[in-house]
Amino acid sequence: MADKLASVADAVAALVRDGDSLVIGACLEAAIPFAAVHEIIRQGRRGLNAIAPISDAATDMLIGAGCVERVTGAWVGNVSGGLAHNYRRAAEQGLPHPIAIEDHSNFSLAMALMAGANGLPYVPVRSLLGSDILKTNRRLIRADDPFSPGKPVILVPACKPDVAILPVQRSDRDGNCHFWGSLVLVQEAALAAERVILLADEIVDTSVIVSDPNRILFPSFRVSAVCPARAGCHPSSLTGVWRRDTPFFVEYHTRSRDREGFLSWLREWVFDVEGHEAYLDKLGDRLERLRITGWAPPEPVNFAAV
Amino acid sequence: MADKLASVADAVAALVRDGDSLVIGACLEAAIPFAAVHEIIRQGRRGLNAIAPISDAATDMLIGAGCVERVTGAWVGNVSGGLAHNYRRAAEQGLPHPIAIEDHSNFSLAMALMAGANGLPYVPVRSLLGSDILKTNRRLIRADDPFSPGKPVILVPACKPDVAILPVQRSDRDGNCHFWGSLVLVQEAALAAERVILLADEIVDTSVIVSDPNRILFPSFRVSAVCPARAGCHPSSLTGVWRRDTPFFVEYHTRSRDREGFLSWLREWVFDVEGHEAYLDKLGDRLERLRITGWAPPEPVNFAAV
Amino acid sequence: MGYSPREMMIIAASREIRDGEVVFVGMRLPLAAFGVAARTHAPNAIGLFENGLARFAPAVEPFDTMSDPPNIHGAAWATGMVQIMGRLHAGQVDVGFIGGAEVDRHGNVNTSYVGDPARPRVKLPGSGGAADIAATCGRLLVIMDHEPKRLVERVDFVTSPGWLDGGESRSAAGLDRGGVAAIITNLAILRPMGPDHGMGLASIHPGVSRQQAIDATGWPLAVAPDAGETPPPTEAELAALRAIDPEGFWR
Amino acid sequence: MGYSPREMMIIAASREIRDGEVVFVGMRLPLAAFGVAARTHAPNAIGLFENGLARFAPAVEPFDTMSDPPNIHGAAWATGMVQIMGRLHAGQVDVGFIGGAEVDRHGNVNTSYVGDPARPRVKLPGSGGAADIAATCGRLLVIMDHEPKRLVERVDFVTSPGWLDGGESRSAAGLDRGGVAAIITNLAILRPMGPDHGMGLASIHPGVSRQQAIDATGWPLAVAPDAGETPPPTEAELAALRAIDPEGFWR
Repeated sequence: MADKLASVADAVAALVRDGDSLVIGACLEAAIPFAAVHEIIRQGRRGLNAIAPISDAATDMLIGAGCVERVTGAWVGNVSGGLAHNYRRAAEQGLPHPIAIEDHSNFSLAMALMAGANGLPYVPVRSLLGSDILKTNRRLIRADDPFSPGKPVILVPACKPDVAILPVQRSDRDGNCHFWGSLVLVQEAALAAERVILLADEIVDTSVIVSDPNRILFPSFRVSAVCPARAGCHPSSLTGVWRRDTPFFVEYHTRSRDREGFLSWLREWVFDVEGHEAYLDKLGDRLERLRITGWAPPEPVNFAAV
Repeated sequence: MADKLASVADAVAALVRDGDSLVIGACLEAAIPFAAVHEIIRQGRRGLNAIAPISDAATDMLIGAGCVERVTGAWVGNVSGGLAHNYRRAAEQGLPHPIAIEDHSNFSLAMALMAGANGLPYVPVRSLLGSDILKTNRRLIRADDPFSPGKPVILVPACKPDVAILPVQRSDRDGNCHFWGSLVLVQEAALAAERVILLADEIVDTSVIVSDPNRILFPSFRVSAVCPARAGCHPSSLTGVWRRDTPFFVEYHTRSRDREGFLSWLREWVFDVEGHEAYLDKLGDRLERLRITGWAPPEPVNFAAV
Repeated sequence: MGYSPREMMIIAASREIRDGEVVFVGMRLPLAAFGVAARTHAPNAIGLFENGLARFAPAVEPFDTMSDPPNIHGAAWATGMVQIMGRLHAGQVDVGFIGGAEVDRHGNVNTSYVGDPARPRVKLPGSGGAADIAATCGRLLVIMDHEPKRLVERVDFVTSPGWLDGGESRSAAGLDRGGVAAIITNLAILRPMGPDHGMGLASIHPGVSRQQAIDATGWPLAVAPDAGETPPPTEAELAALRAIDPEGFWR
Repeated sequence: MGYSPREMMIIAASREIRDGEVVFVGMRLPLAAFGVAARTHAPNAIGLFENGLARFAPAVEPFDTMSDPPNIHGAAWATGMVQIMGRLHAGQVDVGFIGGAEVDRHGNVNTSYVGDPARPRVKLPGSGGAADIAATCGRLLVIMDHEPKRLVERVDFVTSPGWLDGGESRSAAGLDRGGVAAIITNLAILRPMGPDHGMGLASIHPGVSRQQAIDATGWPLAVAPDAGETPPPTEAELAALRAIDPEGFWR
């Protein structure tokens, strides 16, 4: 089996290119790969299309750092704070530069990724009928349903991201992995994207993974790189491992209220930090206090062959 | 929480009606609800549309017993025997009466149920291009892909069955249940069908089910009845519980080669058997020899809240 | 027992949920309303979250986002967004809650842009699941503070369709079910009135005057002939709310 | 070491799988071919099954259907049909195997109807996943016993499209990838030849004469200029096959 281990920095350097469309986490408020977000900012990627079911402050950081040219999203904000300041500055004042916004609803974005995952050219939906999202997202087509003459449908084109960066609780070195909790669009993103980078909170033996093949959301042949990255999703949560660091999000929200404050936050937490290990060192005790210490395993099931 | 417990006979009597479209298991060769198939035959349902990703000999039995007017399927046969004799007799000779056949491929049937599950009116696919299935299934529409002018797509209309009958390893009394193994179209069928009948190999407390919410494929509000039915899928397998009874399938295949033989098989195993408990009694020791005795639980995961 | 206007709002919202219903909830006010309903008159209701969760009742441990571990532990279903949003789109959700920056006379909600979308005065976060909930759930409940800048004659941008331009315009747009059943505020409950489906005053919370509600509304507020006072919270309702809000966040 | 024609067929098929490839397998011959490949030259190939499974190698315990517990235990993925067939439809499967009742000169396969579909002489089981595999995998491999009634000039019903009418007809039908790479029989290997994509003799198994293959084929069989003898099974290949076929089912 292949060994795909790489540092976050090396994986981002090799697999994320200027102009790429990028799913930065596909799990709404949880499992956001901040370690990779920081690395993308440090490496100065430009012209990205940030595809965001919701990636909380991650999308806002990338916009503020000037990495993003386009946002394809259903919701962009700071969950614990409110409106996302960099997103507002870019949309309202063109700072640091203007961005294009491709509006979606959760369902239309979910269908776009589902279509990308399964090779469907588009998906007809009835949601979005009556919404002005049809006016701002010109890629959506209104058409007649040929099976119900006279009834309109909205055709949502498939979304096939160049890269999906996804934290998982555990993976082997080849990208066979387990993810659990609320699954949001993790499976669809991994199956749709051209390249998948995993941030594995723990590297385990393959036998751990195949002991529960139903807990595998996508096969390892979809995975390009496996980055060992304990708490690579901090300050977001990871089911069974890390609680959310809400004060960290609130501090980001407060400091990013004006551009200077954002830049100082960015210096402190991204540019002046060498990499993910240094970030964890900087967090210090704060991180361990976020560790989930309870133990609530499922009632087991049986996969015995005979 | 509601109590939906019912015997297989009562659930079939209340929830399966003449003319219904029916998913009899959605798991190909495994987890076929034979206990309900027998009951449908005993109760003399007529005019059913059997929707069959593959339901092995179950579809053939229903056809031979005269219950089926239409087959919507990708593959109908006896997995351990070969061609299905009653299906052949109906299609080739109109015995016991002619049936309509709506041809699908796995992918088109999967997309039809996925569409039904999610309220999509249809799904555009590129599979089936070039196939004569387009000539026999007139419900499929060939159209242009508006996003790629000049490229054709096949539009597969949604399938929304009246009833799905699904065996599961364990369920509580309200229909909160776990299913594991290869999942095939179990989720899609349960989410698409108007009424869902579970055949639960074991009735457990709700706490067992919610201990692993990722192992739940569909919510209990989709379930109309929960039938306690140990080995209700015999002779098919059920991951972690029952091995396949291949000789039983082979005997069915052999005896159903001619119509008389089929009718004698049907008398012996369906009409002369009062119900599922009597069927299990008739199986006797044979059943226990099919029990999976190995124990291969997954490496646990953690769902702790804090 | 005393109660705050927010508590009245939550309890009024909870009464819109019927027992056994499938409820699309979100965080904050809707989640609290679902929690009160689950603990009082609707023990068999089930709540859906856009991130892929279903729950019989809110978690007992405190949590900040719907994806935090307490909301996942003991869930009635933990799955993907396709499966959950698919319940809505397939017409399997009875009632859904949304909030927003603005709602208008016909119950249309804006969470996208204030001003011209090409150069907005305020860029709001966007739809999330709101446009889907508004388009496809059985009954839509809008929950929002009652201020003239929030309850406006016409929203700048229809993120989530209510009755659109009123009359038959919603069904003419291809939406064959749903529509706003109520706007629930800290002052009152507004419901669609007559064939125009304009939102009018259906019930006023205790201690609020009609004029206060009229003044706080950005359109000429019709008053239903049978408009009365919202029944105050019962002791059971208040106890249920405070059990899930021990720190008094909503007081 | 002696070997049977079936063993030659399986081993010839296994050589079509390259290391690291994603292979759509089925039961019986294709599964055996995948097993040989996984144990010899293609240890990093992965096999997909239409019921929702992926495996690194065939199970060691005996099993009768792909959904039997041994095929699930230790799987590299256990999921649904949508997810697995979706890999095909998204163009993520390199090579797929199908069998069938009939294959024709252009590699089209029939598993649906012999005779008129309205009143068939034989009703076959139908496509299963075959039509999808044929339409959307990177290279299609057809594996079938070599008999004139099976290798026919033109199938009665194209369940699974090969090169259709030859030439550019496959891409004209909208299929922008794939096509039959080989028909592997117990006598020979046939491959598409020239711009017509007619299936011609590419390799003859040891001990089989050209004339035997020509006589067993229902269309005038062209012979490739470089057609030679299929290399006989190596000891490693035969050992791999017998390790997964201890009871000698394929001997």
